Amino acid sequence: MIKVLFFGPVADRVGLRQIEVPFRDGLCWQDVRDVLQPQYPEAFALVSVTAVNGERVRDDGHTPLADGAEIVFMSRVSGG
Amino acid sequence: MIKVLFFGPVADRVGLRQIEVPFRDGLCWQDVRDVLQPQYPEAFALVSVTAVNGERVRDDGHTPLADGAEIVFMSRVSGG
Amino acid sequence: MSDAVRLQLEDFSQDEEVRALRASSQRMGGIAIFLGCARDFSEGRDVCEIGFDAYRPMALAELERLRAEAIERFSLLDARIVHRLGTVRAGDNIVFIAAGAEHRAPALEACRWMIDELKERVPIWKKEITPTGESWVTPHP
Amino acid sequence: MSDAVRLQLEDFSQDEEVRALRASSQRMGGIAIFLGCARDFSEGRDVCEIGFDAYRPMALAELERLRAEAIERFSLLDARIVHRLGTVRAGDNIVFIAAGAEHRAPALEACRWMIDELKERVPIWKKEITPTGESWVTPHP
Repeated sequence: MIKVLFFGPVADRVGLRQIEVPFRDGLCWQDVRDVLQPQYPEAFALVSVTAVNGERVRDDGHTPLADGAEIVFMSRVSGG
Repeated sequence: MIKVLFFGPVADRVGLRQIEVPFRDGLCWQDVRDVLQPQYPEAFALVSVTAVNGERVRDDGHTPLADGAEIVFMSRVSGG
Repeated sequence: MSDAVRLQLEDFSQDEEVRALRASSQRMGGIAIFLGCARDFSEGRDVCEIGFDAYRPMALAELERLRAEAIERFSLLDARIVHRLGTVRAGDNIVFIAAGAEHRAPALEACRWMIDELKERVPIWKKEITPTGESWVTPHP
Repeated sequence: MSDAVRLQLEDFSQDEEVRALRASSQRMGGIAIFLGCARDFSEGRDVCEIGFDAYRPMALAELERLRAEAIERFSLLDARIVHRLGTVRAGDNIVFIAAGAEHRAPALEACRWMIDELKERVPIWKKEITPTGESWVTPHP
């Protein structure tokens, strides 16, 4: 299972703070995004950064995920 | 009477914190300096700023002083 | 003593934070602090409260990294960062950042760098709650 | 409430100073603070105490002017400056400067400007008292 978390304005637009996506071998974060974005287009319009397991991703989205990975699709941060 | 004050390292080298100089019409701060500097050459070697009545002087030292004026010959400040 | 980097609901005391910062070295000659607080007025609307949402584990890790990078980059003697979560009211503290160095220039530069970086990369989101509704703050690019 | 600009023998509380600063406006979103403190080590020598001498009336007037200029130049909502006199020990506070503005950039810039200007133009002189004697601090040009 892959856990997808939403925070702040993205969570408001998705209407959920967490979604679980079934794991399969070779699944990448871009695959997860490709599934979710059409369902929540307004939320994903805000997304500018993706984090996998608490680290900002720097790959092109095609590195395979491990089962149990945690993905966060984040809008621009506004703390401070 | 003109009051001349010394502070910090200048006071230490003069060995005094205050000197009084007789007033005469037309006396300027440069005249006062010309009298004191030969007496306290080591102290005046440190002097970089002169204040008259609490204001940094910006004139060439030839504006006449009023009786009772307060002059301070100051070394570079080091507060903060 | 409290941790040098914290996310917390409750307010903090600057005197205590500075005491903790200073305890790390007696060579500290300059401490620069940035304190962010909730304004009652933003973009022309009255703001009563500010609510925060955060991806907590990542936010804390990013703040720890920010502190370590600042210490390294500006040769600081120590640094501290405290960010509040939950809901705060107009006038309340939001964030405290302190940088201590032997001299003032690196302390001031590091403080500025830390708040600028925090606002760019730490996963915390701010919502303004006004008498007529609430809205997430859109960061200025 | 205490004056926004002070020369004093006793220590100060940052929490109190910040509270006073903030009382001037609820629009204050950013407060930048510089805190100068006595190091126990300067130019390779141990320093036990630091003594100050000041041309008090002029120092106070210059600090007042500095504050007014900073408020004007950086559109601050308020600013405060406290400088201690007398003798302080290693680790003690020497100077507190705070700048409050709606946003962080002017607060940070004003704080830096005030401490830089203070060190250039306010008639206060600092003496380091070490186990082997005392000496006036020579400012770096």
